[in-house]
Amino acid sequence: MNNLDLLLLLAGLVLSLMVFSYLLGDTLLFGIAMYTLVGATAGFTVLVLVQKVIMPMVITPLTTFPKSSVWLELATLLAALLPIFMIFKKSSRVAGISLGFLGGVVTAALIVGVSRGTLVPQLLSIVDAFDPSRMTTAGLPNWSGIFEAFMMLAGVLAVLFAFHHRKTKQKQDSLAPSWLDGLTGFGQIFIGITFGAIFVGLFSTGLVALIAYVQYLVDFVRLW
Amino acid sequence: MPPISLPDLIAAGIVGLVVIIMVLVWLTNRKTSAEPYENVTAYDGIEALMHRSSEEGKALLLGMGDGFSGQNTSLGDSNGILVERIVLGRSVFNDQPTRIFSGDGALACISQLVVHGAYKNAMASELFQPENNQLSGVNSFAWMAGLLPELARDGDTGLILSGTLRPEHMLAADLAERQQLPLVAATGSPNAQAAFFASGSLVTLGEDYYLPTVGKHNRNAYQHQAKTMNWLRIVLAVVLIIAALLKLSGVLS
Amino acid sequence: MLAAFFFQPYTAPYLGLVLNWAIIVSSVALLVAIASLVVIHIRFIVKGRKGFLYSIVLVVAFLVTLGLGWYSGLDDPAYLAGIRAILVPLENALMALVALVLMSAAVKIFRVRGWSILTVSFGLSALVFLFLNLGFLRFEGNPGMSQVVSMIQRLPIVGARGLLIGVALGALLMALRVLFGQEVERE
Amino acid sequence: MSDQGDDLRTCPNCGQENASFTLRCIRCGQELEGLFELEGFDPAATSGEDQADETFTSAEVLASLEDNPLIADDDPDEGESSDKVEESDGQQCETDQDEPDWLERIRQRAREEEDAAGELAKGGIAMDDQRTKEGRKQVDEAFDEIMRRIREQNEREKARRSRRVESDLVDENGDPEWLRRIRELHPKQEDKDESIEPDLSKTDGFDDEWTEQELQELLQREMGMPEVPAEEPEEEVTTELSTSSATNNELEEEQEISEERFPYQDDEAGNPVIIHNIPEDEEELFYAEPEGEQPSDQIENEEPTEFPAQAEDELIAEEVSGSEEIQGTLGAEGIGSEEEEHENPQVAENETEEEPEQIAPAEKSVSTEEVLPDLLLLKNQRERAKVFAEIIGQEGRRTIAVLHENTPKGKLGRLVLGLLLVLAVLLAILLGPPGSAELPSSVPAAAFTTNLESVEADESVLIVLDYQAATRNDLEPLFKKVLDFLKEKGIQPRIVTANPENLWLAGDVLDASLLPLEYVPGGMLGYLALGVRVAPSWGELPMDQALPDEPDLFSGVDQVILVSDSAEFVRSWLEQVSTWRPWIETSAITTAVSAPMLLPYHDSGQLQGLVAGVTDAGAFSINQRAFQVGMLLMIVILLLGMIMKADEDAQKRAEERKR
Repeated sequence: MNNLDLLLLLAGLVLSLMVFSYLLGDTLLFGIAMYTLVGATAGFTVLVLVQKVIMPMVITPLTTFPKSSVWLELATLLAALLPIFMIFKKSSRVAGISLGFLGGVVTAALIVGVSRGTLVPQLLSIVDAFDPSRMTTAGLPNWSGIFEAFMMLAGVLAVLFAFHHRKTKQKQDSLAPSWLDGLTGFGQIFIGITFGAIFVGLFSTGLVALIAYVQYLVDFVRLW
Repeated sequence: MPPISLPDLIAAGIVGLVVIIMVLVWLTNRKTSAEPYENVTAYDGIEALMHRSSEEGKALLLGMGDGFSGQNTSLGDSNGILVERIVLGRSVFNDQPTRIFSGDGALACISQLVVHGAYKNAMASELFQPENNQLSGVNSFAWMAGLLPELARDGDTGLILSGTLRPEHMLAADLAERQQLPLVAATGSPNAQAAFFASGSLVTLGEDYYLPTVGKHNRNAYQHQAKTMNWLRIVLAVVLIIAALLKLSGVLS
Repeated sequence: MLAAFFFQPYTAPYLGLVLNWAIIVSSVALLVAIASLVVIHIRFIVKGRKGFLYSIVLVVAFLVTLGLGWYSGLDDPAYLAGIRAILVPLENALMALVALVLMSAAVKIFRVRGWSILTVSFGLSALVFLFLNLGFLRFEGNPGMSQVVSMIQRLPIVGARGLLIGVALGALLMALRVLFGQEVERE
Repeated sequence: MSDQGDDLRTCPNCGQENASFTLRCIRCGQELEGLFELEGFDPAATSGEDQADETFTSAEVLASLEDNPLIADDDPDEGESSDKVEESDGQQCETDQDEPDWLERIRQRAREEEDAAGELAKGGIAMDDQRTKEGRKQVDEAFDEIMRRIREQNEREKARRSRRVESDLVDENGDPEWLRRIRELHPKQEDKDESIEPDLSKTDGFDDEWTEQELQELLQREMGMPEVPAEEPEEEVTTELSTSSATNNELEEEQEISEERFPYQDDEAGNPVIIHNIPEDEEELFYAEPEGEQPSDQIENEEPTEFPAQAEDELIAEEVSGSEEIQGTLGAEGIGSEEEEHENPQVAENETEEEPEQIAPAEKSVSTEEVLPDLLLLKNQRERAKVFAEIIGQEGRRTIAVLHENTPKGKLGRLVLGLLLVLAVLLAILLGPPGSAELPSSVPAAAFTTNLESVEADESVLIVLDYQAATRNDLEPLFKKVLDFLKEKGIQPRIVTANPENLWLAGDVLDASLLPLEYVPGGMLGYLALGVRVAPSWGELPMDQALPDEPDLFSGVDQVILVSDSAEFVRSWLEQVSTWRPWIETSAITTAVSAPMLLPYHDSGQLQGLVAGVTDAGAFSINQRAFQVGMLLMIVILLLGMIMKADEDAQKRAEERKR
């Protein structure tokens, strides 16, 4: 290990210890560590954007006109220039146009993606579970399959209705939504189960990071 | 390119259905309802924070998450911008300006336009300070890293997180608690919802995130949207049950 | 855009071009935002704003990373290893902090939220999955129990699917409202 | 994104930056030169003071509002108070008393939006033109003249409306409007009233007999209030004598509610004392003013039909409507449309200050205990009253709760818990073997392995990286395993990322395998663009330059393996990319936290396999013993939390039983 590596190792160690100063209620050292992270990632991102996005996608094509239409190149250049107006004038309508264009694109992509990629497959999956072939095994009822299919349908509907919007309480007829309350409660059970699993997952991920970090410290001490 | 398949047609049908219900609801509810739907609790919390901010003369922090342009994890989440518009519309004349932190470049730029627009609408452009609206990090972790030290400063009244969040961002909830700052987390990411639920902060659950109404602000839009969602849910439930029965009986292949 | 998506066999080349432009816009916007961030912090330093030490750290980290990268080249292994050596422990420590914070959250969750269907099912589910993660339970020789465990592991799917469908519907509706310009009422 | 302000103009006097359309400096009031330069105005009259830095606070805006001639009172005290405000604020510059900045802006706005400009705005525009010719003084006189005319006009209108309302209020039977309304709302109760209280209904035509004036007098007699001249048109009442037991019960209930919510409301003498932090002047507003003497400028803000003519007896109702303001302030959902008043409290303040004489008896009349039994509130008024009482009950409390109060004990507890986990992990690492027991594979993990094993040597595999350094320990062991497996099979995958962080992060894994890592611009948009990619006939797309080796990322790809720590990323991929390339099989390596939200996608067949974290598929690169210790500790803590809560509840119940 050369001196530079050692220096970097020490820097990493010190910065990570600064992070743990959070536990003691310190904000200064913690803040320094955080801003180091922000600054370094921002610096690296600038490099990547310039060298791997702007240069090849905007600048290089300008030098190779024959490969594509001149208009196309100019339009691309314009797309790149428009947001830059934000630097000079934050209320720039020109920059607003380009950002509006981006907003339109991502919104359209969202609509198409959500409907094709989540809604339809997930809904079809619920229905597919009722396929007779899945509900029988060798001519006998597949009870676990049947149970799962019905539970999935009932559970998903209950979760959906757990978010059913209701009128303001004062105006409600007290008798009306008792069935809805039941469904909401049923749905909340499943939401709670999912949230519990996610909570454990988050703790597991954090714990793995903690173990790795403690191991890193132990290794560092052993190094000396 | 794949040919148009049955799922694609169903997807188009769902989009069409949503549009039809939306239009129908809009046509039948053009007047403000005397019996409004209950507000989402978390968004009510945002209203309380806004008032608290103006009463205490302290700054409100608004974290916008990192999902908009797709540079990070998520694509097309513009709900945070709506929340920002609502909050900014009411807080331009607060003693301390609302400070906004975005985790996505395009989001930061749009946010800048929104903030400036809010000040301009209030005819107070000179009060606009660009440094109160900034990118706080280029990815989700860096965004949180940039937000945490700001949260640790004195003189803040509360934190609103609205946008695409990740479960790790619940660290912000912990720091907010340490700083005695109330926190409202509005996010459409179920993972983050679970983490913030565990942290005990006010959080939007499930689809509630997509119904931003803060007090009376945006109430009409919210009413329409809530009603549309209710109808969509009912239609979907009926369709699902019928489809399941048809599948079970072998009618649907 | 929507039409282009749905009738894409005819519009695919144009759709690709539009998406390319969108990528350029978002990338340049990110650059602009980073530039703004750095300039703001430089201004904080010049003004001596409270906490400007943070700004110094940020600007120095930014400039060092940028300068070294520019000098050595983005693909230089030594440069990349240097960044790795500093940022990996830092982010790792931050993630480890999440585990520690969750410990205190676990104690308080029931006191904060009280007893409800949601919290009780949350708590029980968390206990069950924690226990399963311990790895103490082995049912290799018992297919019945294995099936039960497998079914328990599949239980979160129900809630997750319900949440996903709900969130997807909400997102779809919101996106359509944005497109129709109805996302927020004019005040 | 500019770091500069708007098109700002710097004040030559104090250096303050002002908006381009601002006519005067917001700090020192200095007339700004340029586009809106005014003649006949002496800029030297204004002075700039301290320009240190600092932001322009809303206090200054309020101060300028106080200077507003529209809402300014002739009362010298008022002037003094506004002076005091200025004096007390050391940093605030002296502002021009006659011409507040906001007024300038409104005029400017009116100038810009001429179509939308009303009479007042047009007057303002004309006035500005005039000002440039004749000078400031004349303009101000003209402005005052216009305002006077508007006031007079409004007063005339108001008086006319008041007369109309008065005449409308009595029907052909002589029944007042308010009584008819109450009858409509409580027809049964009235019948009941007659039967239960014959003493009050023994004279026929109860309703006819009790005219509003008589009711008014009766009420005042009962309450010991000084009589108000009957001829005042404002003194319409919406009260009714509480004659039924049912009504009394209701009111008692209400009183109980209000008493519950005002635990501290009675002072030693038994008089109600409401303690809250609402400014007194605001409170006075609720006790409202006789309308005839209402300042005309306030009329503009008032909806004509909302409060037709209010008497002192209706004060509760007014109080309730006033509560909406507080509601807005405190964050509860408002009921009425009082936003404008809420946003312009200064107007309200002036209004109340103008009429101290009228307010005094009103205040007296509003002591809730005295009034409530004698009033039958309309249904929605009662609801509002409840809300109001609730709000007052919440006074002084936080409008939104902090998660938990941060006591030193809590801080210590947090630290202890954290250290406990660190210590447990440290001990597990230092003591004993790391552990070798592997967890059984979950179904999705088994499917992932099966899927990977099914890849043939001639198939093309694309690996997409999108993870952060924070989660690398959860992902990289599995990623390494996959690379080793593919290497064994002789498959060289193409590895790409759109996350700049992965360019330096993945080096640890990739350097060993000597595989290149390509960067895809644009994040998810980039993947989408590549997913829908069709080479255009007109040449190249910009992105083709970014991936020079093979612009078509998915060309010939059979398998995609996503290595991501984000469920959102995987979901976005399945939504945005997989739908365009449905024949490509997709599987994912992800973190434990992302797994639950991705399981439905595996269940629906969109993900062929899914391994989540090191616990899945038995890829323990970390000390498994430490992992188990950590999990065990969390179980204990979670149980502890439940027990503590149960104990707390038991204690509360015991205390309640004791009470």
